[in-house]
Amino acid sequence: MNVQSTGQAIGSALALAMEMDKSVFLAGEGIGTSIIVNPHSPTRGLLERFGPDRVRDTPVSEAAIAGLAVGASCMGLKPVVEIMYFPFITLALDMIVNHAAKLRYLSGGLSSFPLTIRTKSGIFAAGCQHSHHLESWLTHIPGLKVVYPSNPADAKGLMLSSIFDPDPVIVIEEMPLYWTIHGETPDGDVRVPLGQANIVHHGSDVTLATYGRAVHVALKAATVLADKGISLEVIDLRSLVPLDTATILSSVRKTGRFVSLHDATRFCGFGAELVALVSESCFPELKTSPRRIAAPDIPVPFTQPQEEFYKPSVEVVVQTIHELIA
Amino acid sequence: MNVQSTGQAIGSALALAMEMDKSVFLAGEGIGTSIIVNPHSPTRGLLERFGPDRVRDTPVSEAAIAGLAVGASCMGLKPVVEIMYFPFITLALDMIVNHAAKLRYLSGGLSSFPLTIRTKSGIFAAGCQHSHHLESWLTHIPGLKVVYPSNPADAKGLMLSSIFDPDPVIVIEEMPLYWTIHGETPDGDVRVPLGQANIVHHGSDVTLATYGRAVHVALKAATVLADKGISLEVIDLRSLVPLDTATILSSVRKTGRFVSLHDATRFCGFGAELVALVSESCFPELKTSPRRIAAPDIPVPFTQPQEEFYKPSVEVVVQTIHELIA
Amino acid sequence: MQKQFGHEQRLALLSNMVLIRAFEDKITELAQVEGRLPGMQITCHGQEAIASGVVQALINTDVIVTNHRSHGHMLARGVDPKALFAEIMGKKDGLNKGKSGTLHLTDPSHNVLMTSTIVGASPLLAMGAAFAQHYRKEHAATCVFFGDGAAAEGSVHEAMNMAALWKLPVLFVCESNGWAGAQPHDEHCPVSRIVERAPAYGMVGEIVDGNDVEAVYHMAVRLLNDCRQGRGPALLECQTYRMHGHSENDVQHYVDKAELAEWVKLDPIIRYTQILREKGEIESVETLEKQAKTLVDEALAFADASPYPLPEEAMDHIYVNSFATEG
Amino acid sequence: MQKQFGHEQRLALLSNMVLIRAFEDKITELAQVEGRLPGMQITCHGQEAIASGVVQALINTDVIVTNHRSHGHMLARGVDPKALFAEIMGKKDGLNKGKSGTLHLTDPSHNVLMTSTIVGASPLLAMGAAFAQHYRKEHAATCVFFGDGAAAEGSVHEAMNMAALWKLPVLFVCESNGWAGAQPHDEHCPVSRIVERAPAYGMVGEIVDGNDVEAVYHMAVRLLNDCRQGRGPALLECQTYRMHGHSENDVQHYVDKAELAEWVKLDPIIRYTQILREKGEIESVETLEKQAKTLVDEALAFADASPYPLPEEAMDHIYVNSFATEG
Ligand SMILES: Cc1ncc(C[n+]2csc(CCOP(=O)(O)OP(=O)(O)O)c2C)c(N)n1
Ligand SMILES: Cc1ncc(C[n+]2csc(CCOP(=O)(O)OP(=O)(O)O)c2C)c(N)n1
Ligand SMILES: [Mg+2]
Ligand SMILES: [Mg+2]
Repeated sequence: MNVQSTGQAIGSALALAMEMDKSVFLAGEGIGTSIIVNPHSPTRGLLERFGPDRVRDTPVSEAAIAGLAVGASCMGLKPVVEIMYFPFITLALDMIVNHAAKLRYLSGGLSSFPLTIRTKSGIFAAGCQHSHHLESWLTHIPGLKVVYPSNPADAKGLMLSSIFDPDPVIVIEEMPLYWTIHGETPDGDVRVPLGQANIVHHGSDVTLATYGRAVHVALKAATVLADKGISLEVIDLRSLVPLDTATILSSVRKTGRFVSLHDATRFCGFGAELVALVSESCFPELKTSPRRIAAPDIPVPFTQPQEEFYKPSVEVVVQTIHELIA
Repeated sequence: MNVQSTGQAIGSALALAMEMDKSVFLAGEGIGTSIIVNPHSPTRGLLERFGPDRVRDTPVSEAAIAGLAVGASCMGLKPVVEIMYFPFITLALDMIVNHAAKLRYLSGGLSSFPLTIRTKSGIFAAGCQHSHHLESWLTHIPGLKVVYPSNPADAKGLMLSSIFDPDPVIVIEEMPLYWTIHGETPDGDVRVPLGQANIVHHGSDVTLATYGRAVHVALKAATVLADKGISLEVIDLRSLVPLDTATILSSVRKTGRFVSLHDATRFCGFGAELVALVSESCFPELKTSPRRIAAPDIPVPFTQPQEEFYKPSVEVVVQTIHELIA
Repeated sequence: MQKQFGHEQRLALLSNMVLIRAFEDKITELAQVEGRLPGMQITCHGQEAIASGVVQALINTDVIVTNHRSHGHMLARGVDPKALFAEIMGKKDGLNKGKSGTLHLTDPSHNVLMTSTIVGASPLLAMGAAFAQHYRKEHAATCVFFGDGAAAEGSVHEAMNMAALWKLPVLFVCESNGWAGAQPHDEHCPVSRIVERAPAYGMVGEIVDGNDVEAVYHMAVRLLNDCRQGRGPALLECQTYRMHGHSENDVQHYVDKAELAEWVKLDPIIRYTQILREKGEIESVETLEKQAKTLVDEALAFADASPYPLPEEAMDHIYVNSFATEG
Repeated sequence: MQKQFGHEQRLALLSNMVLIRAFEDKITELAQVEGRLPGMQITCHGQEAIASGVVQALINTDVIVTNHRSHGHMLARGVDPKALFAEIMGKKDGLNKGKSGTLHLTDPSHNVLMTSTIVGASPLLAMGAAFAQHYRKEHAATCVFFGDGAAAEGSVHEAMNMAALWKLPVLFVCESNGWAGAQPHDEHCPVSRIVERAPAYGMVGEIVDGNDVEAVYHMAVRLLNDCRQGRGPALLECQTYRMHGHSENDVQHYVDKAELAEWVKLDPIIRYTQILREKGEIESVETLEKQAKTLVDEALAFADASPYPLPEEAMDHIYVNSFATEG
């Protein structure tokens, strides 16, 4: 156990996987030599440590980066490739959706694609071509698994599970967490299984399911609400596919109230799935209408006051839950 | 008024738009000269009629087809481009999502992109790289409008509205409807506004919202259910963005029961949005849990018995609604 | 490492072409019968010399990545015609248990590991496979087939660029058959030869008569050797003609009949038969045709006898496992 | 249609470079001050001759499509430095009301209608714009700027291919500055010159010293004329060097200091100042620098004085209208 930043924890998972298994390699734009020297960057130092055969800086070619992963994984390697920022994944989606996710199915189970695609998410001042939460796209695709950690220990443990998972896994890393969230991280090959949510704050009045940066918003809201006598249960989903429906549903059966929370936009966001799931499965136990908290249906704005307007805040969570209880 | 097939009705909208406005042009793979001579193909005969300057067969370059539309529309033309089959749209998504949908926003409203992208959807025996319903991806993107007609009159009227809409519109055409669904189609420039759903079967016990091919499944189910004394209200959404929430919600407030139906896979499909919307907005009026009917979370299978297994059927709709009423 | 080239090899070049033709003639025949074959049927009629010539130049550890027009590549590689035919029909005993149909035929036991019908995708997959060969320092190459139409896709550019940059052992085989669907070459490509691309990547590029099976074979042998020796990728353009419609339901209404007739004269099977007869290596092609016909009839019988997979088996083969296990 | 080229034009070539440098030096300065400028700041320090030379070759109806490194192109085109500076700060009076920030600066009044920071996207947008010019038979061209790194993207290939096929009036200007982020040219590109691509599309390709503003100007004039005359697209590669980090928070830890020092000697402003002094056209560059400084100070003052847009104005400008009206 030692305290690491989220970025460092991801880096230690990558390094460990490479040490353990020669078939693991990394590729991406600037993952070896980067323009930014940041101690919390997950790939920092790996080129120096593992050499350019295993840590490949690529041309600016997102489709080829994904294609590299698909082709090489089918040959038995375990590629871990990076798509620099989430909206750039649009350039790689044919490879991800029509190939990584479908070629095993089309082969009748003869081929497999043990690849991992890392991408950096988060709201930051570069505008909507750099910042766009598209997780509900990926979760809609049978054949993909989707992981979305919120803290160092999970980020490390989920990354290890993803790399050694025999199927394609997309790991969404909230970049702002790299340096803002530090925590105890177990040493060695300690994995967090895909498909197990974590109840990060126990409560009895309302169930809130979330992931990534928003987990920290929810935890702050839980504290504020506790002061007002409202007991919030916060579920950190950790992996969106497979989704730990059992944990969500049993919590809702206990509390009778449900809220989803994410930084992605609302319409057809992952919260729609969560609310639909809960409404279909726990209708008799629900005491009040389920609610989604999400970003408004606009692109991520650039300028500071509008970025704040966009981001779901502690205040909005607190207020929404007040309304539910009232 | 005359009876047309859905394919012909789309074709007459395209021809009319081109006659009315010189700034309308068509581009796509094989839209001028096609390998298949089918009288129900929407673009059939348009090359001969309008010439190769306005009806452009393109190279096999989906990103460029979309880029052509973005660039040309920003200059004031009204491009109507085709992405041959829905899963191929993955190759064009950077242009659609990061450009068509966002560049107006990024320009602070100075630029606009009055483009239309047509794509062919539907379940048919070519496997999942040709057949994949991705509408919930597009509806998740602020800046896009998404249209999904189920019959000739709507297909024509919505196409006209889409072409002359000042914003980017994606028109999803269910290819099997081209030749299987015929109907009265108004002559001339009769538009169906975006954002107005149509109640295609009035009922009082259960509200079902759907679109595309599935509308016809729902209508058959409504007949079967009527025989058993169950009154189903079927809403044909027609446009998914903007979504006519008023019509959906007022129907649910009347019936107290809700079902969504579509051919897309279930998890994070458009039905999740519909169920979430209804659950959030009409919880007090709901008599029972809302339900989604959708394809299972697998790629569209190739072989006939598995294709049938995949497609939501009349029987499943009838049975689900029975369960709701029971 | 130069392969032998004698009578046996020549006979194989011819008999593979004959087998492909016989197999696909049966497809063409059945495609006319309503309900006999599901979906669209795509043949390489007239392009058999490319499949036969290139594939015979491969060594066992070489990998093939093919596309929508794959029968020739599969059969030349030795894939079981029975399993192929059953797959084309969507049957349980098909190569891919009915999951692929004709468009994504995959046979890892013959190093055909991933087949895509997304035009332009195969070069990216091949680049990735070749990366693995290079990473593991295997003395092997990946051979990818794509069309002249596919060359317009951005993915093909990215694949060539990355393969050339990293000197990966990929042989890019462009089957320039003059068409992309109903679009003739000059409507979809600004230059008459795809091989003009090679210098843009500092890559070796060669062009051959794609209807001359020996020419194809020898050029492929040379380029593959270079690939395996670490000299980087190469582009081989094979000039040929698509003798049938894009698919068997395409009546070629847009094709110049005279042009088609000219190419009939260049039929690779007739040409090579003549050459081998002149050399005295065979008496006629009929024995080979008979053998091929027998194989195809057996394949069809096998396919017809095979049941469909169960409906609920549609749920299989999406994931290797649904939940990762604790480490 | 050949443009005049005399003293006035030469002075403009220099003064535009000087203005760009002054503007960006201020950006560089403020970028060091925590909280002064939002997000990353990207300058074209050392590449001013390309912006100044190419843009001066444009006629009014020509369209520019630029990318993440756009200040030079915008300023040379005559975009208001005040509105630019305010936009970079995300202010209400910014060119794009604070919606763009530094990365997507757009000014339709100067025919800069769509700016993308997706690397490789601008050539596709330009191809579409040029299609419109061609469709309307305008005697105008679209000029697109992209980097040597961008050339790896499939989109750039598709844009060149389609533009060449349809003979669209696009001038593809590749600013080969030796870097794509922290990757030097030979780590991201298998050939030393991007211009090698041109023959693959049957397109004219030229290469110029990108630090020689007159050479850039004259070549751009020639190629643009050809574009406007319907001779199809052209590729102009301008060889230069990225003198600063990729962005102002990049300390260039990976850059060879000696290489950088060599390029300092080739500074396009110093070079051209010397030439014009030797010709007796100017006495010194100081007057121009002073004028530029004044403009930049005014721009900064304007930007500082401008308020931020309201938070809820984030909801504006997504759609022209949310519901189409009945026809
Ligand atoms: C991405 C994509 N776009 C379009 C298609 C439809 N399509 C199938 S084959 C084909 C023509 C391909 O031409 P070419 O690459 O020359 O191969 P050929 O069919 O001539 O062998 C097209 C457009 C597709 N399958 N995938
Ligand atoms: C699709 C995409 N991939 C990656 C990036 C991140 N990125 C921004 S600039 C850049 C390097 C571009 O190099 P080049 O095209 O040579 O332009 P330069 O920065 O040298 O002017 C990269 C990789 C991006 N913005 N878009
Ligand atoms: Mg072809
Ligand atoms: Mg560069």
